[in-house]
Order: sequence, then C-alpha cells, then structure tokens
Amino acid sequence: MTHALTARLAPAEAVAAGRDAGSPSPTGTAETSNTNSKGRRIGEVILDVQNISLRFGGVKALTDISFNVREHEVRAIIGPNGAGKSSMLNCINGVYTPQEGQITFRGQTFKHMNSRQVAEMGVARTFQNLALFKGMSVVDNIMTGRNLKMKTNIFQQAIRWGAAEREEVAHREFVEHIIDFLEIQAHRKTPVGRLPYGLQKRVDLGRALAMEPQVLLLDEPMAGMNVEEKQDMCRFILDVNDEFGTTIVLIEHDMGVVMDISDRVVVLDYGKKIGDGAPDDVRANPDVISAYLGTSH
Amino acid sequence: MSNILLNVNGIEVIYNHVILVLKGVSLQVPEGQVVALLGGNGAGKTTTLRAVSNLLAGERGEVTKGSVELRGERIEKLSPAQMVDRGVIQVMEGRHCFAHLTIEENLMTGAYTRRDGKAAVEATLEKVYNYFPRLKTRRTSQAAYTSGGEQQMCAIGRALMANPKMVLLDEPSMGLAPQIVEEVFEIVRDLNQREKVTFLLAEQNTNIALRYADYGYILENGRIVMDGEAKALRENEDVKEFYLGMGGGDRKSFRDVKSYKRRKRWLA
Amino acid sequence: KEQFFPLLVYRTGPYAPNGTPWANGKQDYIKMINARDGGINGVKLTFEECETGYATDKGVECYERLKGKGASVIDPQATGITFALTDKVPNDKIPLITLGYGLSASQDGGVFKWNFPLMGSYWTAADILIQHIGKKEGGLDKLKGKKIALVYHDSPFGKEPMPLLEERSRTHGFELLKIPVTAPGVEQKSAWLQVRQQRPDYVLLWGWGVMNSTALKEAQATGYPRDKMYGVWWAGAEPDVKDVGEGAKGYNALNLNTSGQQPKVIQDILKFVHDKGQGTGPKDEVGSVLYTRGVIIQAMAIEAVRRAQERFGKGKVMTGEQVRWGLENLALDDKKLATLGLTGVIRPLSTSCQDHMGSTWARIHTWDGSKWNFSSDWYQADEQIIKPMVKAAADKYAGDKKLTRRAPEDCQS
Amino acid sequence: MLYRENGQFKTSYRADQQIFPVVQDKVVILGLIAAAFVAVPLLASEYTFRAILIPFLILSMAALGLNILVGYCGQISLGTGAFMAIGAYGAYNFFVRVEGMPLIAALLLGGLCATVVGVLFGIPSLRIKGLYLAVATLAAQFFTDWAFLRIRWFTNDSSSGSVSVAGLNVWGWPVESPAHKYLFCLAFVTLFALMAKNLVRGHIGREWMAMRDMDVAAAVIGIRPVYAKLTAFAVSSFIVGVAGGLWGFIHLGSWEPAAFSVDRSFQLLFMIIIGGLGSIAGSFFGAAFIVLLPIFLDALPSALGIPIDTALASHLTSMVFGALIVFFLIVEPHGIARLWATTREKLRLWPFPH
Amino acid sequence: MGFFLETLFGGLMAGMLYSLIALGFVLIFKASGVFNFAQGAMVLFAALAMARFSEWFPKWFGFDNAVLANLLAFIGAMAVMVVVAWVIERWCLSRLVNQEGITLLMATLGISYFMDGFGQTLFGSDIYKIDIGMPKDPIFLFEQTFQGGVLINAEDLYAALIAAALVAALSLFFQKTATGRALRAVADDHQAAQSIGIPLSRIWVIVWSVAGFAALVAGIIWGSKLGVQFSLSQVALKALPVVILGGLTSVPGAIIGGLIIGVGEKLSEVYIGPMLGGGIEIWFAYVLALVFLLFRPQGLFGEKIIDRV
Ligand SMILES: Nc1ncnc2c1ncn2[C@@H]1O[C@H](COP(=O)(O)OP(=O)(O)OP(=O)(O)O)[C@@H](O)[C@H]1O
Ligand SMILES: Nc1ncnc2c1ncn2[C@@H]1O[C@H](COP(=O)(O)OP(=O)(O)OP(=O)(O)O)[C@@H](O)[C@H]1O
Ligand SMILES: [Mg+2]
Ligand SMILES: [Mg+2]
Repeated sequence: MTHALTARLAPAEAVAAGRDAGSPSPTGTAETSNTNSKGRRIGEVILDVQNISLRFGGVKALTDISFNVREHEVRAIIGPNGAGKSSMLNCINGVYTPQEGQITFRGQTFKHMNSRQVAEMGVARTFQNLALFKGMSVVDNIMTGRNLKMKTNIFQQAIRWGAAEREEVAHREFVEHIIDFLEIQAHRKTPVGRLPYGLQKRVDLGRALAMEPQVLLLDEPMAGMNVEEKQDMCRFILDVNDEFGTTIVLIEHDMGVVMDISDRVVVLDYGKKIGDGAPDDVRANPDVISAYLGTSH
Repeated sequence: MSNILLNVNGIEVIYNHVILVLKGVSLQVPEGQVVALLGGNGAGKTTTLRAVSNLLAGERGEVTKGSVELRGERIEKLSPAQMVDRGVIQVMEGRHCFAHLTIEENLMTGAYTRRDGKAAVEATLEKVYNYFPRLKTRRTSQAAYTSGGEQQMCAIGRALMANPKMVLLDEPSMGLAPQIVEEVFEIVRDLNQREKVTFLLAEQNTNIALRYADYGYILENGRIVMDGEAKALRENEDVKEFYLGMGGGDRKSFRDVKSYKRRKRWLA
Repeated sequence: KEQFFPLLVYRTGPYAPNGTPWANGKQDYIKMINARDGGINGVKLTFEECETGYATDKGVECYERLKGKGASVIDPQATGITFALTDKVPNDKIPLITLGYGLSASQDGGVFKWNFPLMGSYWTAADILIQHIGKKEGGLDKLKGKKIALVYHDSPFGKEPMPLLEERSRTHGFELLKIPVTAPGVEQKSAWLQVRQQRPDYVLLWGWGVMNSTALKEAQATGYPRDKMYGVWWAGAEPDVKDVGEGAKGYNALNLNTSGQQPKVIQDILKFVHDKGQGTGPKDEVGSVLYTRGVIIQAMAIEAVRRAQERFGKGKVMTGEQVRWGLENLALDDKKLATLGLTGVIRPLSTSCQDHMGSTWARIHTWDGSKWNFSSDWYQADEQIIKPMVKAAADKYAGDKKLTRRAPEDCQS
Repeated sequence: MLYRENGQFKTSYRADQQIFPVVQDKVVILGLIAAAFVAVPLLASEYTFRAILIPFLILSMAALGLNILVGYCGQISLGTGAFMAIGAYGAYNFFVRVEGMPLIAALLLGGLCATVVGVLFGIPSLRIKGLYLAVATLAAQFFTDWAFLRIRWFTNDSSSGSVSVAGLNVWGWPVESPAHKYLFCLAFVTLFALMAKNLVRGHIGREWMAMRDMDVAAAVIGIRPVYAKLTAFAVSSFIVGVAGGLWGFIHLGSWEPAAFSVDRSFQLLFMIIIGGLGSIAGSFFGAAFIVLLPIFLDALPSALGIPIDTALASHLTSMVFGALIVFFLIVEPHGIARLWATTREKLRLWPFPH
Repeated sequence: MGFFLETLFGGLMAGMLYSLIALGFVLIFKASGVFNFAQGAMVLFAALAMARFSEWFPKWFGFDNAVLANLLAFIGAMAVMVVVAWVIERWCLSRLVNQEGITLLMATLGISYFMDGFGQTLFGSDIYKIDIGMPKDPIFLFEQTFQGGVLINAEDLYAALIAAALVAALSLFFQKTATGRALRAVADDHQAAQSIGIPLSRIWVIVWSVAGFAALVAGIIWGSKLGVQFSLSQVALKALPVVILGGLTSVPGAIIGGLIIGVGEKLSEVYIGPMLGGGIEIWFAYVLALVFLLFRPQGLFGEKIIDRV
C-alpha cells in the first residue's frame, strides 16, 4: 500500500510547466520506497557538533557540547528549561556564534556561519516562540520557504509575465502539496496572526518543509497541542523523515513523543551534556532522571 | 454545587467585526474549584478566557451576546485592571513577559495592585522563588534573554504575585519540562487547597489537566460539547480516544499511529 | 456685474502673524471701495480668501480653485507660490502682482509679460540699503574694507538679493558675509555666533516671520548693536519688533509705505468698514505696516482694473488680459494718489510695457522701542546697476524657457 | 448578494494568483481604470485636473513607493521628500543639460538618481531599526534640502535656487493642457502600480515582508537582509524619485527645495498609514484621504454658504482632519484598505451577519 | 580660544533647551511605547495657554501684578494640560490599546493636527509674549583672560539650569518608584500590563500630564525666547536627533544627547559651515546622531533593542 504522503506529494502533471524555471521537484520522490519506519536507513554522520561553548556575558548557555547527527535519523535534544537546547539550535544555524568549538556539516567544517549559508546547505528549522511572518497569509509564509530556490530577477518579477509567473506557479504547486499534507487547506489565505497557536506551529513546520531541507531542526514543535494533534504532528515528522530521508533534530518536552519517535537522544542540563544515547538508555540514566525527568516518569 | 464564582452565560465573540469565534459558550466556575477548559487548536479556549478577563478589546474582539458574571456582578464593562482588583487575573498564552524588564522586575510588576505592604509582597516573592528556583537564579536577566520555559514560569509567577482570588491559566504547561509541569499543577492544587484560589485553566495536556481539575468543559468549534466531573470525563470513551490518546485502552505509541484519523466532531 | 478678486492669504502656520495684517488690509480695502464708491464705476467687487499657509502646493491649489471663479489678477503673497504660478499664468492669462517680492528679473516686462513686481524687488531693496549705508559712512567709497553680513532666510526669498550685493561688493570693495538661517528661523544661535566672531560693520537682515524677531533677540543676547542692523521691508513691521520691545531699539528696516492711521485711505477704511463693524481684523491694527501694504497691493489691483475699464469700457467686468494691460499702464501721479487717499503713503508710480515695477523708491525707518520712525529720505535704486542685471537675468530665463521677447506691437494691445 | 464568489472555482494556481481573484473586483477595477483613461478626461474641469487629480495621482505614486519601503519592508522612512527632490532635480539636470533629452527618459533617469542615493541612505538600515531609523532618515531629508539650496550646480546656477522647466512633450505630443498632464501621470501611475503589485506578490515581495515581520526568522530561511532591504530602498526610491520628477515637471512646473520639504515626507507617511501599510490600494486610499479631505473641508463652509473667517476655517479644517485621522485609526488601525477588505468580507456574507 | 569657548557654551546651552523638548518624547515613549509626534503641538498649546492666561487673568480678576499673573497662568496652563492628557487618553489611546507603534504614532499626528487647530482657535494665532523676567542681555566672563571676554547668554543659562533640574527629578522618578516600573511594563506590552492589573488609563493620564508639564516648561522657556506663535511647534524637529542619540527610553540620555547635539551643531556650523556655504547645522545634527547610532543602534543610553528567536 502506498503511503498517503507519497500519494499526496507526488508531483502533479502541472509541475512539468515549471521544471525549466528552477525545478522544484522534491528530493527523493522519484522512488516511492515502501520502507516503513522500522526499516529506515540510518546513514553516515551528517552533522557533527564539536566542543561548542556559548556564553552571554556571565551566563554559560552551553559548555563544551559535542554530539553528532546521522543522516536520516531522528535525533532528540532534551533537558530542563534553560538548559541550552534552543541555544544549541541557534548555534547550528548561525543565529548565535559560539565562542568556542566548530560544526561540521557534510564534511565541511565551520567556525562561523551566517544563516544564509546554513540555509543554502539545506538546514531548516522551526522556532520555539513562533517566528512566523505575522502580516502574511499562510500560503505566503510557506512560499517564503521556497525563496532560496526562486531565481527570477527583480525586473522579470516586475513584469511578471513569462518566466516569473511560471516560476511562481510551479513553486506554488509545491507549496500546495505541503498545505495539503499539513491539512491547513482551509486557512490558505488567512493571515497567520489570526490562527490558533497550534495551527501556527504547523505553518512554521510547513515553511521549513518548503525549503526541502536535508536537516530539519524542530524546536518544541508540539508545545501547546493535545494528544491527538501531537499524534498528527508525529506522523508528519516521521513521514518527512521516511519519505525524503530528511534528518530531524528535535527538541521536545513530551517524553512520550521523544521516547517513541527518536532514534537517539542528547540530554543537556545547565549547558552541559549529561547523557547521549538510545531513548531507553537515556531514560534509565540516573543523572537524567534527577535533572530532568523527575520521579513520575 | 457550591456557590458560583464565575458564570459565563451564552457568550458570542466576534473578532474584527466579522470573525465569529464563540457561538454561545456557557460555563460555571464554582468558588474554590479547579475547572479545566479543554479542546483542540482553535476551539476558542483562549478567546473564552479573554472574554472573562476583558482582554478582548486589544485583539479587536468583542462579546456580542450573552453575559459574564463574577459573583453575580456583570463584568463585561469593566476594564482588565478592575478585574484584577476583583481578584481575577489571567496568565496569557504565549508568555508575554515584559521583555526589557528583568525577571525580578517582571515579578514585581505583578504586585502592582497589592496594597498590603512591602513585607507581604516580599513574602510572596519568596514564595514564587520557592515554587520556581530557576527564576531565582535568573532574577537579574532581562526577560527577553531567558529561555522559553523560564519565561513561562515568569508569567505564572507574575500572576501569583498579585495574590489573586481566581486565576485564568492559559496553557500553563506549554514549553515546560515534564517535572516543572508536574510542579505547576502541584502549585495549582496547593493554592487551591490552602488559599482557596479558584482556577479556570485552558490546557492541551488533557491528561494532567483532568487529573488535577474538579470539573471539565470540552470546547469544540466555539461551542461546549461536553462537560462533567473530571473523573467522569477521564472515563469517557470519546475523551479517552481523542484527548488522552488511549483509544482502546492503552496508550498508543506515537510511532505507531498510522493513519491521519479525523477527529470526531461532536457537532460537525 | 461683479469683479472677482481671489485673495491668497496665510492666516495660519509659521508666518501667520505677518500674513494676517497683510490679508486684512487687502480685504478691508475691497470692502471700503464697495462701501464708499459702490465698486469700480458701478462694478461691484467680490472676493474670496483661500488659505495657503505659505505652502507652495496649497497655494497652487488655491490658485486653481479661485481661477475658475473668474480671477483676473492675483497676489500670491509668497515667493515660492510666485515661482510656481509664474509658469502657469501665461496660459491662464492672469497677471500676478508681487509688490515688493517675487522674481527680481520679472521687472522686465519684455519677458515676464504677466508678472508685476510693483514698487520694488529684492534687488532694488538691497541696492537702497547699500546706498544708505554708504551715505552713513560718508560716501560709497568709504565702504571699502568694511564687512557687511547678510543674515538671510535660507530659501529663494533670502537668496534673491545676493547677485546684487555681490555686484556692489565688487564695485565698492566691501566684504560680503553670507550667513544663512534655516527656515523658519527659530534657532539662530550659530548664525549670531558667527556674527560675533566676524564682527561685521553692518548686518542686513533678510528675514520673514518668526525669523526677524528671533534675530533681534539673538542680536541682543550676543550684544550686536541693533542700530547697525538693516532689514528688508519684510523685516520691518510691527510683529517683527513688537515682542522684542526695547531690545529692538535702534533697529532699522526698509520701508515701502508709511504706516499709521492718518492717511486718508486708512481713515476711509475706518469710517466705511470698521465703524460699521465690518472690519476684518482688530481695529487698532489698521494702518500697521503690513496692513497698509495689503491696502496698497489691493489698491494697485483695483486701479489696474479702473485703468483697464478706461480703455475697454467703463462699468464692465475686466478679464485677466485687460487687467494686465491696466497694470502695464498704471500712472499714479501725485494727483491720482491724492484721490486715492494715498498721498504720502507711497511714491508716485508709473508702469510701462518694459518696466513692470513702476517705481524703485524706498526709505528707512527705525524702531524706537515702541513705534517706527522714518530716519532717512527716499532713495531710488541705481538704474545703472539694476537694469543690466535684470536684462541679463530675464534673457537667461527666456533662454531656459525657450521664450522670445515680446515684440513692440505686443505692447500696443 | 453583491459579492458572491460561489461558483467561482479556481482550476489553476495561475488563476488563484491573479491580482483580483474575485470576478466582481476585477470588473470594477478594470472599469475604474477605463473610466480614468476615457471618461475622466472628457468630463473633468480644469480645476479638478490641476488641483485635485494630478496631485492625487502623483502623490499616490509617491505613497506607493514609500509603501514598498515602509509597508512591505518595514523600514520607516521620513526622508521621502528628499528622494522626491532628488528625482525632480535629477530629472531637471538631465533635461536641461542634455540636448534633446526626452521627457520620459529624463524622469526615469531622475528616478535612477534617487535609487542610487536611496540605496546609499539605506545602508544604515542594516544596523539601525525602527523609530531610530525613521529619525535617522531625516538626515537624508535635511541634507538634500540643504544641498539643493546651497549647491548651485544642481539648480543650473539659477540665482534664487528655484528651477523651472518648459516645453514638455512626449514624442512631439505636448504635455501642456491639464488633460494631457493628467493622462501622462495616469499612465505612469497605472504602470508603476501594476509593476509594484507584481513585485510585492512575487518572491522579492515576500522577502520584504519577511524582513518586516521577523528579520531573524527571515535570515534563517535564507533571506539576505542586505539584499532584501537594499532592494526595497532601491525600488521605493525609484518610484518616489519618478513621482518627484512628475511633481516638479508636471504639477508645479517651477519649484524650489521647499516643495519637497519634511512636511511632504510626513504627508506621505500619513497617507500610507491611513491608507494601509502593505497595501497597494491603500496608497491610493491614503492619498485620496490626505489630498482630498483638506480641500473638501476647506471648500465646505463656502459651499454651504456659511460665512466663516479664513483663519478659523483653516483651524477647523486642521481639527477635523486630525480628529478624522484618529477616528479612522480607531475604527481600523490597519488603514482604509483593511477597512475596505472587512467591509467586503461583510458584503460577501450579506445578508447573513456572519 | 575665547570664541571657541563661547561657541561651546552656546552649544551646551542650546543643547539643554533641546533636551527639554526631547524629554517630552522620552517620557511618553518610555511609558507607553508611543512616539509622540504631538509633543511639538503640546509645547505650543501649553505656551499659548500660559501666554494668554497671563494676559487674561489680570483683566478678568482685576489685579495688576506680573508675578501673580504668571503664577496663576502657570497653574491654569498646567490644569489645561492635565485636561488635554485626560482627553487624549479617553478619546484616543484607550481605544488603541495593543496596536502597533506606527499606528499610535499616526494617532499622535492626528492629535497634533487637532491641537494646532484647537489651540489657535482658542488662543489666537498672533505672536504672544511670555515674560517671566528672564534677563535678555549677555554676561561676559573671563574678560581679563580673553579679549572681548566670553559671552554667555544669560537667558539660556537660566533655561539650562531649569532643564537640568527637571530632568534630574524625572529620571529619579523613573528609576526608583514602582510606578516607574509599571510605566516601563506598559511600554513593553500593553496587553500583558493590563492582564496583571496595571490600569492603563490612569497610567496614561499621569504620563501625558507629566509630558504636558515638560511641554509647558519647554513652552515657557522657548516662548520667552521666541515669542509664542505657531513656529514654536517646529522646535520639536530640533529635538528629534537628540532623542535618538540619547536613546528613546532614557531620560538622562535626553540631556547628554542634547549636549552632544548642541555642541556638535554649533561647532560644525561655526567652523565647518562657512566652508560649505553655511546652514549645515540642521542636517549635521542628524548626521551626527546617525553616526552614533551606527555604533549603538539603541542610542547612547537607550534600552537594547531586543530581537531574539
Ligand atoms: N541571547 C541571549 N542572551 C542572554 N542569555 C541567553 C540568550 N539566549 C539564551 N540565553 C540563556 O541561555 C540559557 C539557555 O537558553 P535556551 O533558550 O537555550 O534554553 P532551552 O534549553 O531552550 O530552554 P527551554 O526548554 O525553556 O526552551 C538560558 O538560561 C537563557 O536565559
Ligand atoms: N485576534 C484574532 N483575530 C481574528 N481571529 C482570531 C483572533 N484570535 C483568535 N482568532 C480565531 O479564533 C479562533 C479560536 O482561537 P483561540 O485562540 O481562542 O483558540 P484556542 O482554543 O485557544 O486554540 P489553541 O489551543 O491553539 O491556543 C481561531 O479560529 C482563531 O483563528
Ligand atoms: Mg528553548
Ligand atoms: Mg489558545
């Protein structure tokens, strides 16, 4: 049985029209692999974080953190509030520059990166405190994710007729798939500021997906959702992971989710790494229990 | 039932003159109880709370029908500050800390309406720091530069600083680490039992909410579709399946949820 | 039958204190002519005010609006508006009266067919001031080596006198300092610091509105002697010195017209308008410097209509073209001035096709702490200097605009 | 029943991305444009052309340009007057110094001058934000005011510093009569509005809006702040510059720097805020409000035959104007364009209340 | 050297006068996040009230004592400014809670139009006089040291002292009191401030009244220098670079900014101006502010602009 997502993301015939103008075909849709979640092929290390330290004045947000992420895996970062999880993501995608340490991405090593380079290399992320473009509609928000791939120049766009329009339509097509996929069709034209919190989170994810990233960094994507919505969200994440082989780095406080869907977990506490390993190992780690999980889990 | 503190009576809320969000919501909050307001994204929980605390105006929303009564007094015309004077305070969704103020200053603004002297305020401050030791370590940081969870604690703590009679909590658990979530609800229980503070909480984490609440309302699409004692709700099959993720008895693994199932709509 | 006069005025904004008496004078004069004479040869006079706030774009809007109501002559009351309208009036065939302001080159009727800078331009003003200073020093040749500072409103209005002053400074060998004051002129400290640093022998004040009184206050605060300060005729009215009071004592300014309530025309206005309760402004301001200037400007416009009627038919409403002819053929000799009640208020004046100014006389008055007193005789601007400059500037304008000079037969019509 | 989109299904994304996806809108707008080109020139009086329509069109265009910068890219600017001035003086210099320079080319080159300076003054925006930037742009305003007043070369050595142009024509067609001037401006405005609309609904427009709404997030998805902000400055100053050229050449004919003073900058900012930030139509609404309302209010007393003192009338105008601004903001803080959109939404539902 | 000092002093004192107006901007911004473009109009309005009251009161109440007249006029004008604050809050701000900064800014522009018109309708648009007995003639210092001495404008000196006192008092108020803290909270987030019971209306009336007081003092000082008339509202433009240089949220910043701008513009005009043809001070002030901002985008003492994801 072909997966629902594959069916939905399969390029429609209309895409052909846009091929010449910056082909927006999703990576990996060619083969409709039937792999289920168990058979995912975890690959080589794609992202390697080495000895990162980050300070803000006197606050040590991160101290000498190292961990790696393998291709296609779902890597969770957990830890108590203020442990430095979000800061870690910010370092990876160039929002913060760590004082020490370096990051290796697909063989290239960086000390400083700017956000644009990171984005160009195929890293996308979502934000903990919704960073959507409030004044824009859902479609436009997601379309911004395609911007890196849109090539027509400003004059062509001013005229629009011709290349610019073809490009626009082709990418719109892609975005529509994401909209269908995230089930937010009804809100297409709504300004995102008006959406309830949970849907905004979905749009945030949609925008990141539109970048067709190789690595997707998710900062608490399921905060403020109920169980059912979390299930949906998990499904989205796993499907992206399965279908496109997108590597996922996930910060989440819901241990149920983390335990169920992640392959490996890093635990941070007060900016230090206190655990790293398979979910079950981490859960059994006494340091982690005392620092984070508490007794009730 | 004991005497009703808050009585929401068939309210309709419209945003921006055109967007009808609440379509006749009625609920009661008895004094000294914890009432949970449950429902999916966009159900209208936040809107309901805003209607009670009169924070709708800032969002260009208004209550067009129905009434809200606090101890029998109509309160639609009151300003949010007057509501706080009457002991009703809201913890807003999305934290809303004062970005440029330090954590401690944030907390102190919470005591703005207090008239019971410096010492009492200091005592409450200590109490809040006791609840959230994390805040104490970050007391001199500007709120904008603290982590999401720290801000959430700050927002809750700030509300507690006012020594409220009734707290409207909007998604208190959002962004908090599991043991802190637990703690927050312990605080709720603690205040409720010892200081008789009444709570109305909108929460997505149905599981924990129903564990701590006395009574629950389920909101769908701007309407109350079900209500009952928390215990009864926890046993209800539909609630179990759709809100507790335990269809057919056990909790399902998030990995194994296969299909995108459509949530049951009671009124669809 | 009604002759319509559009009145562009500014009773609000930064220049209101100066614009208001001016506008009152214009209005009262019209009312007086209607009340006393029943109009011009039986043609009733009507008017409508339009507030420009001294802003060019609003001025243009006013012009367009009032033009449609049958305007046949206009006084824009602002240099900027004059510039903008200069290009429009030839098409609309409406003459502009810019008495004592506007483009200096527009004195040349051969190029500026529709502009009438009656009684003086900034070039004649500057010329007369230099003549006067020369006389004080005991001859123009004594100006050699002296320093004269021009403290000016930083706008085309303030810059207009420069070519003439430069010309004069070359001839007489005095040093000309140019010190700009940013409009509207509320902050002049650095200008006056420069004055103090340079210690010029004289200061020429080319200001308007609040700039004048502020300049006088700053002069007082920096200790610059007021009696060495000479203002243009737009810097020599009551609003400029009133609230400086004693501090402005000794300050001199050019004067185009007398002030006070004695002249017959003012008496008539009081009698026929104010005494009937139809006056426009407060009664005690009637006859102030700018009020009287308003009266004269309106008198010129009305005399132009009267003159035109003499030629094109008495008792008829005159078109813009006809009024233009009237303005070009004004002959206000002493006798005529007497009938108008303007004896002693202004000098006689006569315009021609070539000369749209008609008279280049002015004198100096001095503030004694409570009122203006004349302190010199009448001067006439030096034709030798002005004429060639006007011609050159007009030719350049014609060249830019691709206009040709009016042919002699054009002057006959 | 006026606004029913029932039955209007979009079958392609192209159709969905049209400027006016709703048929009724399209018909109305095309009708308006046609009327503006055909009917208005036949009907309007000279006064309407010269005092109302032409200034309205030109200022709409300037507001449009400013809206790209402020409304779409979120960079508040109080230096619009400066860029208009640069456009006007730039065009003037090309026009009088280059023999046989066509009018349209001169105007566009003037716009280009404004673009260059605009980009230059846009550079600080990479560091300075919000109101700080807004006030800092006044540096551009006062500097150009000064430069055009002081540097003789810009004014072709005119002694008073005021400049004027004559003999305007387009390929031999004179642009002299009010109707011609109007059509000339209208053509410019229509074209620029269309192009602006295309830009803001293309990806460059989304980059601008992303910068406006949340610049850090924008950077994370790969938008370069430098490019986005500077293109906004460039496009905006170009349009504003051309509008400045039109204002000088077509509307005033002869001007001095005061025609582009800081008051003009403020006026344009009012227009877009009142009209609607981030809305092309809003620029037009705003210009209509700010240009027409005072004229209307000024004319009101005399039209009603109430004899009222000029000064009082203009004070009242100013009061009513101020009060109306506040009133409109209270009714709809996002401007008239949004008010219109809400009304339309209501119409769409009509006769049902929700 | 003497002249340099003179220019320097002149600049410092001009700067203090700017800070007096800048103060009004800062107060309101700090306390409500509104950039109050009506500050200039408020200065004019207050000065008009003061000038006319000091003229009217003796007539109405039949006394003849300049000091008393000024005193009563001052009280009267202050009362008027409180009413203005109340009306603004009632009819405008309270209906624009939680709107964006630019909307509020626009609203204040509307207010400024209204006040310009209303003030002049009520009080007239001529030039009026405020005479609080400020000395008009110059003082000369160091006459032995430098030839001609160093001239100081006595009026400015007094004005500068008054401004300094006012600023000191207000900065204390903001830093040290609970109300000060509440005001800053309101500026950060209207809605959250409401939610914890800070009564926005009362706060706003207070702040606008205080700003009205600052406007009144500025109006009196500037008015006695310039005469009270419409142009007074335009001195606000001179205060803008001061505000951003000092930082929109800093009361002491208004002073320091004022001093820097004052000195900078006077020195530049006097020493560089003549080379460039003069009249550079106005843009120089803005360029100076711009240059400072390039190094500190929030101004010298402003709160850091927060952007964080
Ligand atoms: N820009 C900054 N300036 C100063 N301190 C910062 C900054 N960013 C983060 N911090 C501090 O660094 C620490 C780590 O913050 P971070 O946001 O990474 O936590 P987190 O692990 O994501 O927590 P949470 O689960 O609550 O979101 C916090 O104590 C925070 O206050
Ligand atoms: N300011 C607003 N303007 C317009 N519509 C709004 C506004 N705020 C909320 N809505 C709409 O009201 C509906 C209910 O929103 P509300 O925020 O009350 O939901 P919620 O139950 O709190 O959801 P969540 O759990 O996601 O927070 C949503 O459909 C939303 O689109
Ligand atoms: Mg975080
Ligand atoms: Mg909610």
